[in-house]
Amino acid sequence: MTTEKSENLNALRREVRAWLRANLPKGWGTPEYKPPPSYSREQHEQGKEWTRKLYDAGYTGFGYPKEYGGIERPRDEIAVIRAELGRTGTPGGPLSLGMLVAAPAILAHANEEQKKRHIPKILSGEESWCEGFSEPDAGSDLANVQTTAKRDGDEWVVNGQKCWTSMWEFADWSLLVAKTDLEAPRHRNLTYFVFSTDTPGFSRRPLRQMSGEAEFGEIFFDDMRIPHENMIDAEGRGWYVAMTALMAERSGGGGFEGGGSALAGIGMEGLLDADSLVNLAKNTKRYGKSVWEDEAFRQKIVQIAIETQAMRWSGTRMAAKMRKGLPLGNEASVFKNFQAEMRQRRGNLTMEILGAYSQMVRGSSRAVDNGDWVYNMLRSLGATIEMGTSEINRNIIAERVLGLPR
Amino acid sequence: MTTEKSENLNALRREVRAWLRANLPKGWGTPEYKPPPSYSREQHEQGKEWTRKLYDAGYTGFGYPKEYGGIERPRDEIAVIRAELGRTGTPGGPLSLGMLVAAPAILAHANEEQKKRHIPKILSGEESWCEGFSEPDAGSDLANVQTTAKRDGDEWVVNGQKCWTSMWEFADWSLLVAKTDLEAPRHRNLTYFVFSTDTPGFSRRPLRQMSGEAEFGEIFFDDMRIPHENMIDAEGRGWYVAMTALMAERSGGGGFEGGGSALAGIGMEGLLDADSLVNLAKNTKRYGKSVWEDEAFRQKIVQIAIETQAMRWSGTRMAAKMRKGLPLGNEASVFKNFQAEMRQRRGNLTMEILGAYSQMVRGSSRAVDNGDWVYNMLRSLGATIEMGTSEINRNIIAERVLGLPR
Amino acid sequence: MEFILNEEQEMLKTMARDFLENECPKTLVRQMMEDEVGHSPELWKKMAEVGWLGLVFPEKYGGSEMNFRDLTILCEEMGRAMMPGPFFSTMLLAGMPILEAGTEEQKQEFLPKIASGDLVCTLAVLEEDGDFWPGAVQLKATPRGDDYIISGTKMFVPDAKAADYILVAARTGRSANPEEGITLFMVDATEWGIYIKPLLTMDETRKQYELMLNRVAVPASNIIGEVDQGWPILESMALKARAVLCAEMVGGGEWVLETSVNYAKDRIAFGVPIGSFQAIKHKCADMHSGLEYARSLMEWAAEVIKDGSPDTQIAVSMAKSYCGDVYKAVCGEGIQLHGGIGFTWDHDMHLYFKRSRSADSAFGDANHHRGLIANRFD
Amino acid sequence: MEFILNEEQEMLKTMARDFLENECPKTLVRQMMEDEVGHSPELWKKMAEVGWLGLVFPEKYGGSEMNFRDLTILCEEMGRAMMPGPFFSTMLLAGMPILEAGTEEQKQEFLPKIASGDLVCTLAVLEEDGDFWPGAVQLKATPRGDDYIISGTKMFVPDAKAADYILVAARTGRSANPEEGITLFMVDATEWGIYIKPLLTMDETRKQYELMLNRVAVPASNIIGEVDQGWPILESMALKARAVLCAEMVGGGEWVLETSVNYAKDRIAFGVPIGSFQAIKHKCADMHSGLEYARSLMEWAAEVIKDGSPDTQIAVSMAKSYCGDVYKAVCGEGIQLHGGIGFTWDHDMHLYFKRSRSADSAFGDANHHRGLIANRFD
Repeated sequence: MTTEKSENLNALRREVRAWLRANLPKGWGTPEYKPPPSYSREQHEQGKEWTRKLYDAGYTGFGYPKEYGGIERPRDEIAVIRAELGRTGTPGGPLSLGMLVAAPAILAHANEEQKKRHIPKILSGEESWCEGFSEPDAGSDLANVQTTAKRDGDEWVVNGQKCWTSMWEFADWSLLVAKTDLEAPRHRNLTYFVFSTDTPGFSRRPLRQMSGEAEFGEIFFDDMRIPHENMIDAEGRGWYVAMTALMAERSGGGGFEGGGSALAGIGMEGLLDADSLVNLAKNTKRYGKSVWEDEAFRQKIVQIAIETQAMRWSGTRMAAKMRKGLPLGNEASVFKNFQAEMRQRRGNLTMEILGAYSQMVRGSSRAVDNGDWVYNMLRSLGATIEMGTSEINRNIIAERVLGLPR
Repeated sequence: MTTEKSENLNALRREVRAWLRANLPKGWGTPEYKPPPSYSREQHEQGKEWTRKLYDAGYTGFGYPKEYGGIERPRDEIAVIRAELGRTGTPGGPLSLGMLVAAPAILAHANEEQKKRHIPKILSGEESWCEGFSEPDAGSDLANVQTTAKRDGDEWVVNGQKCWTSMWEFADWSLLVAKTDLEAPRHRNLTYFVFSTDTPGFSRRPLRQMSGEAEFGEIFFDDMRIPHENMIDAEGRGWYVAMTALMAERSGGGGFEGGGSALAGIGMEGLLDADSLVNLAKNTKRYGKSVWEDEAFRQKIVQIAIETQAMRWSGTRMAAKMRKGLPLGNEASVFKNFQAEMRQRRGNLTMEILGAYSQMVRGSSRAVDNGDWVYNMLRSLGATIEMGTSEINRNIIAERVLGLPR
Repeated sequence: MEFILNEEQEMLKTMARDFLENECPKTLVRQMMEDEVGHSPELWKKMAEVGWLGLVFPEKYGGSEMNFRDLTILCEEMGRAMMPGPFFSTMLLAGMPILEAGTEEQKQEFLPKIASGDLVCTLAVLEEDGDFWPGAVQLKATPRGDDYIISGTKMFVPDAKAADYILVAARTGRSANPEEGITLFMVDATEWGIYIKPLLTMDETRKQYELMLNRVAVPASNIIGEVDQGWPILESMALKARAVLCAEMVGGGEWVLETSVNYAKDRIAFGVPIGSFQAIKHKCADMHSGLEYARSLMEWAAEVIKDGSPDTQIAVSMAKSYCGDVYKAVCGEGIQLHGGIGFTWDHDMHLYFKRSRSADSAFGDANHHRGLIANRFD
Repeated sequence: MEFILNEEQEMLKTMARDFLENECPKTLVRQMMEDEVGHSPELWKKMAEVGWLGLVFPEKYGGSEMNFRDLTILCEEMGRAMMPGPFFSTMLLAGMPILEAGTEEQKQEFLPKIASGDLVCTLAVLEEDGDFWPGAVQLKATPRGDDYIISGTKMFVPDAKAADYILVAARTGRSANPEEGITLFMVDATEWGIYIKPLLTMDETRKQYELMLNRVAVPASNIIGEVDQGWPILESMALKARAVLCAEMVGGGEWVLETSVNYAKDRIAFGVPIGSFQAIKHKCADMHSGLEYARSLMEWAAEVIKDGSPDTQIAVSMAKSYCGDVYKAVCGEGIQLHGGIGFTWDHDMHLYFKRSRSADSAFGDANHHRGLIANRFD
C-alpha cells in the first residue's frame, strides 16, 4: 500500500540522491579517494564549502528554530535525508565542533542577540569554531580551571592557557571557560565566553600527539580582551554551560539519529563497518595462510562486528527516546565509553591481523591501506581520554545513572 | 660427576619413593580413586592419620625449631622430599588450616608455653584447627569485628558470631579474634585467643554455599569462657596477629617451595595441570568435532597453560627470595589474586568446552568426571572473595607494594 | 524499527512485573527447585487466566494475537523473576512448531488447550552430545502400519515430567544432508514405553530430564509438518527460542544489577557504603553498560523476528552471543560485589548465575553463534 | 633453577642501569629516532669498552664468557632505557649464528671485531609476508664458481644502514620440507648491488629497512653453517632472540609502571593525588601483577636456554606470548593513567607503547606462539 506520504518521502529520497551524485567530492567513497589530512587548510576550506552546500540545499541545520537559521522540516523527511547522507558517508570533519558543541551550548545558554549572531553562521558553515576547555591542570578535574578573566569596564581581560583544543588551527571563533571569581567555591567561580580568534593577545600552536599528527593544539591568552557582550549566560554560571557543551560532545552532538550519525559526527564512520575488518583478514596472509581461515581470528572479528551492531542499535534506541521526549542525560557517558573502548579493541585486533605490517605507518609505500589501520589504532588511545576519561565517565554512570553515592 | 652429597640425596629420593609406595592411600593417583568429600569425618580422620605418618617418617614439620616439634633437615633434603611428595600429589586437606595459619601465627606471636603446647600437635596431625575470623559485618573490613571478649578475673567471656569458617566441623581447636576494648581506636581494640572447641558456650552450624556444599560454617559464642593463658600476644594486639595469619593464608602457608606446594596447601593441585584441560578438549565432541580441533579453543586453553607455568615459576621465585631472606611481604596478595582469578578463567573455559554437559553436577551419573569441573567452576567464585577480596588485595598491592597514597 | 515500547507494551510490562512479584516470589522459586517436577499448576492456571499461555496465538485458538515483540517483553519479566516451570517449553519449544507447521486439525487439538492451561508440552531434540544440530538426531522412528515406532534416548529434555505431550525429533530417513530425514512427532507422555529420569543440573529452576523411549507407538497423524522435513521447523522455532532466552537474560541481568546497586548503597564497610568505592562504582557502571548493549541487540532480534526481516538469523546469533556473555559476566560481578553473602545458597544471586549458564548454553553458546556469523561472512 | 640474581649479576644490573642512565638518556633516544641510521658510534664505543659487545663470547674471541642469563639481565636494562641502535641485531641476530655455527676462521674473523665495537652486523631473513618461517624464504642464491649470486628483496631488516655485514638467508635448494634448502651468507654491506631503503615504522627506536640485492656476489667461504642447512641455525638463534625480547619487554614494562606510579603520586586532581583513587590504584596493581608473572616466565626461559634444557622451546614460546601481551597492556594502561599528557609526542610513554608493538610482533606474536604450544599438546 502506497500512501501519499510515502510517495513524498520517496521523491525526497530521489532528490537527495541526485543532489549527492552532483555534489559529492570527486571520487568520494572509492578506494582511490584520499581526503586531505583533517588538520590542513585545504580540508578546512572544503569542509566549509560542503557545509554551505548542504545548508543551501536544506539538508542540514535541523533541530534549531528558524529565527536562528535553523531549517525546519518534518521528522520523517529529516530521517530520510540523514539516512541518505549516512549511506554515502558524507564528509564530516573540520566544522564539526561548531555543530557538535558551540551551537548546542549557545542555544541552551546564550541570550537572544548572541543566538542570532552565531548560530546561523555555524549552521551554514560560514564560521568555524574551537573550544577552550581543558588545561594542563584541568583534565579529568575540569572544574580546576586556572585561566582567569578579570573584568575591566566593558571588557574582560583573559590570561592563561588551554590545551587539547580540537580544530584549533583554522577556527574563526572559540568558546572559552575562565575563572572569574578567585574566592567563590568550585563550580561557581567560572564564566563562559565566546571570542573571535582575531582578538589580539590570542595565539596558538600545535600539540603533537603520539601518532605524530598535531590534531590538537594549545591556545594561549596574553591579556586578551573580550567585550562583555561576549559573555554567555551569567557570571559564575560557566560550569553549567560547560556541562551542556560536554554532554553534547559526548553524545555526538545530540545526533543519535540513525545511530551512525553520532559516530559520523566524531569522525568514526569506519567503526560501523565490520566488512572492512573481514576483508582485511581475508586479504592478509600469515605463515602462508589467510588470517580469515583461523577460527580464533574469526571469533575475535565477529565479536567486533557484534559490538558494532550493538552500538548502532543503541544509537537508534537513544534517538527514539529523544524523539519521544524521554530523559536521556547521562546515557551519553555510556555511549562514549563503549565506542572509545571498542575503538581500542578494534585497533588492537587489526594489529594482530596485520602482523609485521602493523608497524608500517602513514607515508610508507609498504603500509597497508595507506597506514590508516595503524593510525586509527594509535589515535584510539586518545579516545578513552578525550571528552572525559573512561574512569570519569564510569563515575558519572555510577553516580548519576545508578545513583551510587559520590 | 657424582659427589657424595648428590649420592646421599639420591638415596633419600629412593627412600621417599619407597615409603610413598608403601603408604599412599590405596588407588591414589588413579582415575578410579575417589577421595571422601573434604568436609566428611572420614576424610578428616584420614588426613590426621596421613599427617601423623608423614611426621613420623620425617617428611613434614619443616621450618619450625626442634623444641616446638619441628623437623630440622638440610635445605636440599627438604627440597627432595617436597619434590617427591609434590610429584605424587599427596593428599592435603582437612588439617591444612593448622599448618597454614595457626602454626605460623603462634610461632610469630605466642609465648614459649603456648608454642610448646600447640605447634607440635599441629605439625604431627594430633590436633586440627579452625579459625574465627570473618563476621557478617567484618568481611573486607576485617577490623570491624563485633564479637566481644570481656575480662572476668582469670577468664575472658566471649559473645558473638563468626562466619566463613573453614574446617569448622571437626576442628579440635580454633583461633579467635575478638574486640576487647570498646573505646580504643580501630586496629588497637582487638585481641587474639586460642580455644578448644570443647569449651562450653561454643556451637557451630553449616553455611551452605552456592555450589550446594557446606565447606564453610558459622560458629557461635554464647558466654563462652576462655582462660586468660589462652590469650596470644598482648591485649589490643589482635589486629597484628590477624595480619600475620592472613598473610600466611594468602601465601599458602609460606609454602612457596617448589611453586606447587603453595597451591597444594589450599587444595588446588589441579591448577598446575594443563594436560587435564587439553584432554578434556580432546575428549569432548561438539557439533560432531573434537573441541581441541578448534583453533579458538586451542588458544584459550594454551593461555591457561601459560598462566599455570607463570604461577609455578612465580612460586619458585618467591620461595627463592624467602630462602635468601629477602623481604616478601605483600607479594602474597599478588599471588592470591592471580591464582583466584585464574581459577575463574579456567572454570569458565571448562564450561565453554563442556557445552550442555557444563550443566551436569556432582551426583549425576551423566556428569563428566563426576561433576568436578562444574564444582570447581562454582567453587572458584569464592576464590576472589575469601582471604581478602580481589579488590582489597589490589588496594594492598597499590598501597603497600607500590606506595600509592591510602 | 521502533525500540520504544508503546502504551500497550508498557502496560503488559507493568502488569507482568506486578503479577510475578505477587504470584512468583522467590519462595515459590525455591520450592520448585526442591521439587522433582518443578511445575506449579496454581501459577500455571493464573497465567492462563491473564492470557499469557496463548499470548501469540490467533484468537480462534483461544489466543490474544499479540506479536512476538510482546512475547519477549513478557519473557523479560519472567527472566527477572526467575520464574520456574514449563512456559518456555510449552510456548516456544513445542508451541511454535505446532503454530507454524501444524495442520488445522492439530492446531485445533493442541493450541486452545495450551492457551487454557490444560496442556503442558515440551520438546525432545538433543541427544548424547547435547548440541542442537541435525547431525545429532539419531533416535529412530520406523513406520509400522499407521503408526511409527520410536526407540532410543533423548537428553536434556526440559520439563519432561510436567509435560502432557512431548514433541520428539526422530530420524526417519538418511541422506548426505543431515537436515533431511528428521520428523517431528507429538508423543503422548503417558504412552507405554516412556521412561523419564531427572538429570541433576546446575540450574534447578529449569528442570531437565533424560527421556527413554522403548518401542513407543505414535500415530502418523501426530506428525507435525512433513515426514523427513522436520528440521527447518525446529530451526525456525530455535530463532524464536533464542530471542526469548535473550529477553530472559536481559531481564535477569537487570535484577542482578539493581540488587547489586541496592546492596552497594546499603552495605557499610570502613564506615561508608561500599558503593562509594570506585572499584564498586566502576563494576556497576560496566554491568549497566553491558546490559544496555545486550538490550539493544535483544530488541533488534525481537523486532526483526516480528517483522520477518531477512536479517533475522544474523540478528539472533549476535543477540544470543552477546547476551550470553554479558549475562554470565554480570552475574559473576554481582556475586563478587556481594562478597561472602553472594556466595551463599541462601542468597538469590546464584540462581541468576546458574540460569546465565544454562541460558548461554541452550541453543548454541556465544562461541557457536560467533562461528555461525563468521560463516555468513565467508 | 635459581631465579635470584647472584652478586655478580646484581653488579651487572646496577652497572648497566647507571651506564644507560648516563650514556643513553632520552635525549639520545629521540636524536636517534630522528636519524635515518639510528646508530650512535659514540655509545657503541663505550659499550665495547665496558665489555658488553662480547659479553657471551669466549675469551679467545675477545669476549667476557658470561652466560645467556647474564645477557638477558643486560638487555632488560636496555629495554628499560629504550636503548636504540644495533645491539640486538649484532649480538643476537647475526652474532649467535656465527658463534654457534661459524667455522673457527669465521669466528676469528668476526667475533673479536664485534666485541671491540668495530663491526656492526644484522640479519635479513623476512620477506614479503613479514613472518619468520621457512616457507617465506624465497630470495635465491645461485652458485657461480666460488661465489654465490644473490638477487631479490628482503623486508624488515633491522639496522641495515648501520651494519657492516648482513647475514642473509637465501634459498639454495627446494624440497618438500621448506626448512631444507636455506643457506646463510655473511654479506658485506658495501658490496655492489645492495640497496637499502628505510621503512617508515611505528617504533622509530628500532630502525627497519627494505634490502634489495641485485646480483650480489658472495664468496662461498662466507656461508655460515652448511649449504641448505641454514634454517636450524636461525631457529636456534630465534629462541635466544625471543628470550632477549622478553627481557627487554619486562625491563620496559617496569619503566612504564614506575613512571606511572610516580605520576599517580604527583598529579593532583580534585585536590588529591590521582593515585588515591581506586581506579588508578587497581590499574597499577594489575600492571604490577602482570609484570611479576611476565618476569617469571622470562627468567624461566632465560634459565632453560642457559642450561640447554629440553623445555627450551615451550618455555620460550610461553614467555614470548605472555610478555608480549602484558607489555602491550601495561603500556596502554600507562598512557591511559597519564591522561592527555601520555598521549603527546613529547612524553616518553609512547616510545614504550610502540616498542611493545614491535617486540610483540617480532619472531612470532602472542597468538602465533600459543599456536606453537598447542601443536606440542597434539
